[in-house]
Amino acid sequence: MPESNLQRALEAKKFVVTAECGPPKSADRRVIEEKAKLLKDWVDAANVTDNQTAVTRMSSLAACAILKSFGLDPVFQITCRDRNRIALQSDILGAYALGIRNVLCLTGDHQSFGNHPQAKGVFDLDSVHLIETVKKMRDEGRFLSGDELTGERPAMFIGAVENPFAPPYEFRALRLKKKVEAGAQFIQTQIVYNIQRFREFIARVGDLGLLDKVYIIAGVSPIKTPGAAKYMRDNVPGLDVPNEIVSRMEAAGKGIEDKQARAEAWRQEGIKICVELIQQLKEIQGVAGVHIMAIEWEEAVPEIVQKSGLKS
Amino acid sequence: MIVADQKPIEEILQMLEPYKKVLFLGCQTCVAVCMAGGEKEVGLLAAAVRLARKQQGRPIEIIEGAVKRQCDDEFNEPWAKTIEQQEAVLSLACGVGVNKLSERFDVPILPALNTKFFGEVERQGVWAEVCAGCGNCILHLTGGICPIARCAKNLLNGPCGGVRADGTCEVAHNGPRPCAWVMIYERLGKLNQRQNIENIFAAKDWSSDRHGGPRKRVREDMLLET
Amino acid sequence: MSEIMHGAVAVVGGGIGGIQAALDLADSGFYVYLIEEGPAIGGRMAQLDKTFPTNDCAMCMLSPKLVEVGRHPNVQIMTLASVEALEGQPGNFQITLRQRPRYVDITRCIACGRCIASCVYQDAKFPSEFDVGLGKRKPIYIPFPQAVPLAAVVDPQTCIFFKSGRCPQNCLKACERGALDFTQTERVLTLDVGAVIVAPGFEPYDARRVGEYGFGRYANVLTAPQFERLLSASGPTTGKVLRPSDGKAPKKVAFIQCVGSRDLRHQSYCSAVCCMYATKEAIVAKEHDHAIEPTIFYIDLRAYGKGFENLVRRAKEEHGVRYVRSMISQVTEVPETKNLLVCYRDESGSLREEEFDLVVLAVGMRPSAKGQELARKLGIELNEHGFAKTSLFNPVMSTREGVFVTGAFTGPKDIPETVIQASAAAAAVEALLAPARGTRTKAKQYPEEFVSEGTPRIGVFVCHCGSNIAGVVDVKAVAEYAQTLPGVVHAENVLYTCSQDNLKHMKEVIREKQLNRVVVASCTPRNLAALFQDTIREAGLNKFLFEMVNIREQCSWVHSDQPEKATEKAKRLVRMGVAKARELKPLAVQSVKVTPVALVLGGGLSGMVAALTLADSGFETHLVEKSSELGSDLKEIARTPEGEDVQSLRANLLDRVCAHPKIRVRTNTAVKEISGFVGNFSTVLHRGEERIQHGVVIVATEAHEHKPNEYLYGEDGRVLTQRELEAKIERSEAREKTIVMIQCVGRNEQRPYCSRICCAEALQNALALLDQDPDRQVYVLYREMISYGFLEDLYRRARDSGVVFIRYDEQAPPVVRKERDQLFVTVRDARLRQEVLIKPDLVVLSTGVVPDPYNEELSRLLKVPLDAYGFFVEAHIKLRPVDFASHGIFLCGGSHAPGTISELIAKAQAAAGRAAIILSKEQLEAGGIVASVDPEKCTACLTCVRECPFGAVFINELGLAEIEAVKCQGCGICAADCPAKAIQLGQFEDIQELRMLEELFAYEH
Amino acid sequence: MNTNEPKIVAFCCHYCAFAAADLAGVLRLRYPPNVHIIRLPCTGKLDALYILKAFEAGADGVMVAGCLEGSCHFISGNLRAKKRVLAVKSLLPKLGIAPERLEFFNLSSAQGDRFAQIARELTERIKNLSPNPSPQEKGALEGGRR
Repeated sequence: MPESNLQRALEAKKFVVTAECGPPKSADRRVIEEKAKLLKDWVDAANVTDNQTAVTRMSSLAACAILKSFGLDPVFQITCRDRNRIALQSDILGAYALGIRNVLCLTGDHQSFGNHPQAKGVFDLDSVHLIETVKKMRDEGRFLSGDELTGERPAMFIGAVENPFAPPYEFRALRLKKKVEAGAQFIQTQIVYNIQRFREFIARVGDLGLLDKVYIIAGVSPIKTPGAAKYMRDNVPGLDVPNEIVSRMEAAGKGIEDKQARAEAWRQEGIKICVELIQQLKEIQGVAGVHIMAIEWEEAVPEIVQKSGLKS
Repeated sequence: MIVADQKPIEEILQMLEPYKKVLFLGCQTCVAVCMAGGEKEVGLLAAAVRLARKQQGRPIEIIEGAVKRQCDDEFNEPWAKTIEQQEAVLSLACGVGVNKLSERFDVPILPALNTKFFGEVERQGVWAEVCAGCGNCILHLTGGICPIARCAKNLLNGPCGGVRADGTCEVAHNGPRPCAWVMIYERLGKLNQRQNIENIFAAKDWSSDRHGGPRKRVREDMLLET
Repeated sequence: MSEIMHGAVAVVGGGIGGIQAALDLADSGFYVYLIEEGPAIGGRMAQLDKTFPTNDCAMCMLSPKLVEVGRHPNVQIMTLASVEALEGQPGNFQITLRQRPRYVDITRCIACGRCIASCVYQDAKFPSEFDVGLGKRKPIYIPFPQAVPLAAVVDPQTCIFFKSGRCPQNCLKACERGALDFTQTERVLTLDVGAVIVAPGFEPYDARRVGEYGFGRYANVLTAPQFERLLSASGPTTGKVLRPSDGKAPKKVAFIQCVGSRDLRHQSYCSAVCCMYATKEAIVAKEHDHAIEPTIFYIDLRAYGKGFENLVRRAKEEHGVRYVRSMISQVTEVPETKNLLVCYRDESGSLREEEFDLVVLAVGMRPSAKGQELARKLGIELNEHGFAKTSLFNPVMSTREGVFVTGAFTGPKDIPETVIQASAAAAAVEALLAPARGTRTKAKQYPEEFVSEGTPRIGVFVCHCGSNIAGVVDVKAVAEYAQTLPGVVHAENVLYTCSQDNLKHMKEVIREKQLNRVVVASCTPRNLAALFQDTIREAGLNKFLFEMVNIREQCSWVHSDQPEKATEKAKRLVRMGVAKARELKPLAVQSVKVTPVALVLGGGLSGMVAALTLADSGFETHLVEKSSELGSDLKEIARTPEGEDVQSLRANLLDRVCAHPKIRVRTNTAVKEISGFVGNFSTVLHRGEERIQHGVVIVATEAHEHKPNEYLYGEDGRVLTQRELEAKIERSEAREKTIVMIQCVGRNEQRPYCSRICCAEALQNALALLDQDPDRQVYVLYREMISYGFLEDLYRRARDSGVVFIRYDEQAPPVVRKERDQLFVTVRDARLRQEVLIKPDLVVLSTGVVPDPYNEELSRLLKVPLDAYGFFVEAHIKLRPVDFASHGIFLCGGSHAPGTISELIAKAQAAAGRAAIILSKEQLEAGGIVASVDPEKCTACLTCVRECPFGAVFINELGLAEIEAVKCQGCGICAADCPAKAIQLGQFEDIQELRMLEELFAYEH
Repeated sequence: MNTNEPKIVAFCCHYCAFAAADLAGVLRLRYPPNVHIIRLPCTGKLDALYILKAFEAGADGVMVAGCLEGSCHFISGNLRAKKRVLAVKSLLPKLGIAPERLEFFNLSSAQGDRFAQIARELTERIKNLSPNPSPQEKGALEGGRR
């Protein structure tokens, strides 16, 4: 019986829900505690981002430990941007020792987007190498260099990400295959808005025979305002926001004068769109769950989970 | 070739602040080709500095010159006497030239350029980094397009999620550039060699890069000492 | 043909056409008499401000040509001269001229203007011919500032002395050069010439004859040539657009098109250039004064030439020029404001009226009265419109053998077509007179240059230019100052540096004082530097050891109010000149042998004509065609729109080409590589790896009818192209009753240009269909009917024969569909603004022409440019229409630009003529003011290779940049950008330029 | 030199601006004698260095005048020159020299009037600036080049 709650749920063929939990730009553990309470009853596991978009925040490892203490099953996101292979492996060992059982291996956003664009990016390993490394530590008891671990191995449930919405589209499934071959057991995808393109991606993944080998958890994210929708459509590389979604968001606030009321109408529409997407994703063969990235809007998660009928 | 950029004139003026008698020494190889430190730039920069200093009421005496390659002592040697009479030398060579002159002369050698990368000429006036000098080439596998130099994250196993819909990289503060991995993917398609990237590239051994410490190359058979 | 053959040619008419023909002939070994009626050459082009479609400055282009022809040792310009008679036969003509007196000796006159200033008429009061009556002149005047010959002229019609005999003749006294001579009389002279080129040009249609527009009655109705003068910076208002009535800037300006053209009451033909010049004038007016709102009232907008479409688009989109399709009924004046009411019928037939501040009449071109008189005296026939009669297949040949005609004398034409015809006529003369080449020309002999290295010994000659300089500048002080400058061993004042006696004196001083550098401080080097260089060369100095300082145009004439400061400036300028002179180096001019062989690429109509023209002129010619046969472009064409038999033309060309001993034909042959440069090319052909050595290349690839993929073409046999229809008519297989022709098929964003020939093809086929069966119904759906020039008569005939013309908007093209085997065409009639449905038996598509796809490879091999649509780009759209920028490579054929057979023939002859200039020389001069690379410094960075506009730089076998002196045109772009400072341009070396700067500021008062 | 008499160097293309200056003379237009023309075969020959050297030598103003765009006798020389002038113009303030002292113009040979106008305006403009405090020093242009 695996120690990871997420892994157990997936193996039990449950349509899982994970949510993202962003650590604060401070040393305040209460922020994490609040989020833990909010998410605790609604998700199978909670991801903690690792200095997302290269903005310095509380370490993902520490935040994971706090979540764990609140009874959540944390997914430790770890990027190759800020650590070389020595630090990466060291943090994996430390995480395991703290009771963390899931690790999501990422390359990481480039430092030029963050609050320290002057920083030196490490990128010693890439995400595929990192997956391989964790697997090697877990299964062979060896570090990347071949040097042996002397004692308990980190029995991590290994995750990776993939973006079906960035070119070259045909190559994306193949890249996912590489990650699976490297040892990824579950995949959390980029936020899905264009369901058609996502279906095509899943079909390709299926063609490569990967659907039996890996759990695919589709990323979703509720949109707060039409402006955010437009921004994501026009300015965020790797996101594919169809115009239809933008117009739905715009239409939702039309004619409402009161600012607050309008913002609420937008939120409702955003949640509605998110719920609809989840329902469609549920129907896709090979999708094992959803990963809700309600960035700094964690309170929306219970509502989304409820409305999409994943939990009552 | 080595691509360099002239430092902002303000920084150069500041560097030269303490000196009144300086040699501006250009290099007629890489930095001439990339229009940063050849004889023409020496002339322009010297004229600019003299002008600025005159405006400040603190004239400066500048000797202008350029050598074939500052990274070889022999080319610099004819300038030895002149250099020794200077308060400082402003080198318009790449960093190699500055180091070389500094090893040889007891005069302060100041860099006029920021040495940037090994580059190709995309077209006149545009230079692009295409090789990182990592010491461990895999170009035969990647269709001749280097993921180490041309991917912002030096990824070895395909593109990250930050590729724009037009195939350019999201990291664009040096101007838009195509995603190296999109290029590799397309080029290998043309060469019918996509199988090259189906399997995982192992983690790179960076010890051949400058992460292994300052590098040196020795070719024993060419050594003149017995 | 006479047994005696003269190597001299009379070119009658000193406009751009005559000038071009004269230069081409004189440059290829013939002596030319350039005979001009007026007091100066330059013609109509000199009066233009700008030229379409590039809006290039007309004078900038023309002036260097004027100077060149004026200085040419083998051109004698004869002004105020007219032809009296022509006797003899080809090769041996006697042409009799009558030359009116100028009353000014042009060898003495220096155009200082003192005579004009002193004239008893204090104010200029006679209408200036050059300013089309808008400006005024005196009885003694200089035709225009850039005139050649640049000398005053007396008009006896207005001169008091001639009219009354009582005049103090102040002018005579004012002239310091004794150039005026009122005793001159008319003289008659007879010259021996081998051939005659007639280029008298045109006359603008007399706007007075179109009474309804009020020209001559209303002050603010101008003709377009007058408006052009208003726009000109050197015109009567210095480029300001002002109303004649009150001198105020107009806001609303109307251009009325087709004044005197396309009108049976006046001239039936279309004048071919007015749509474009009006567009140009509207844009230029708007550029001069942004408040102007130009409106062009037109019938059909004929933008059919290269780049024309683009100019019209820019006029509309960027400049907001308004175009109104209409018929003008009349113009009336508002008496109080002198504004003008333009009354017109718009396309839908409604009568409208609009008020304008100024009206410009786009008057057409008509044959000049003088041209008609000339034709009579020369014994050549005119056509029904009064233009010179030519054959379509021999567009520059008159009805009298040995007499050639060119330019607007043969029909309405723009500048490039005139230039093309001029070169074509020159080529035809060369073919006729080939054996006499070089028998009348003079080549100057110079003494051997003495080695002039070593310490500079500079002689400075400071010119008084009478009082032109000396009246303002203290020239004595300047000369004294010059004497003190380092390196100067001789300085003196000269009354007129350019006078023959002084030139002789200069040579003596050079010898006596062993000068090795000469500085002349006088007028602009643009006119006389070559004369002085020639002089020092006669004295044995390298001609580049010369520097000229302009203390007249750029000093005394502009600072006459401040003589002291002008003197100081003159000293500074001389000091600069001397400083440069100290650094001057002799420059070598090498001779490069010319291989007198031509390579013509493309064996279509143009290639065959070009090859024949060259071969007839005596040059061996290789004609290379990549397909299996020659003349395949003509195969599908039965006849021209005018009815001439194209197949017999083709057969005749094929016979002559194949039989010609000087032409070597290769079919199924492509070019593999071309190397070398003007005079010495080397080409490897694909077939057999054969290598040809040749001196010139003519690119003569043709264009092809575009094969459409719209309108069911290729899907339904009843949809044809015009060419296919023509073949069908020719086979008498056309039985259909209702025929719809659609024009401008496939003309879109990617292919926006007008193909020029399709409208005429449609008219031709429509008329042929009706000739065979008058009961037919023929519809032509068009955007604009491009029946320019005499083709307008065809258009009129088609309308009269019952062809239905329906105009459609570019945005609403016709639709063709098929239902149960019936074809349907629907089109929105733009005039009636309603849908029209036609059930045709046949749909015919005018698809336009596309350039040969082979052009891309040729462009790469020859390093010559293509435009966005795949047509070759000439060196200069106006004045070098058949040259590439790279020397020694010429172009003609449809792949340069679409054209009629007649136009293509002229262009091919012109290209051959231009090429012959090079082939006729035993050797070319190279070097002089060219750039060169210091191999010690070159880092082979390729900057120069990339930047050179002429492809003159290459990387040699040492891996370093090297500049082909023959190709280098001396612009210095490479020298300025070389990052290693390895390149210097002769005569403009950095050290020379910097010394001038240094000395300018070292000067102390 | 008198501060009211600035020295201005005009680098002019032989084909256009130099001809325009000639035409200004032919038309007897007037402009201040402060402008001194240096003739270039094409402004494409203008090395950016000439501009800096002119200021170094003591010029109070520099003008560069090439053909109208699209009319360069050598196809593209005037476009190259314009870019070089703009580059120097952006450098000048960093050297403590007012960029208004340098200007690029496009002229046709028929624009004698415009040439005179430019000469007048530029002289006026530069008179309003304080003189270039770079007095000529002997051999300043030598630059100690070896």
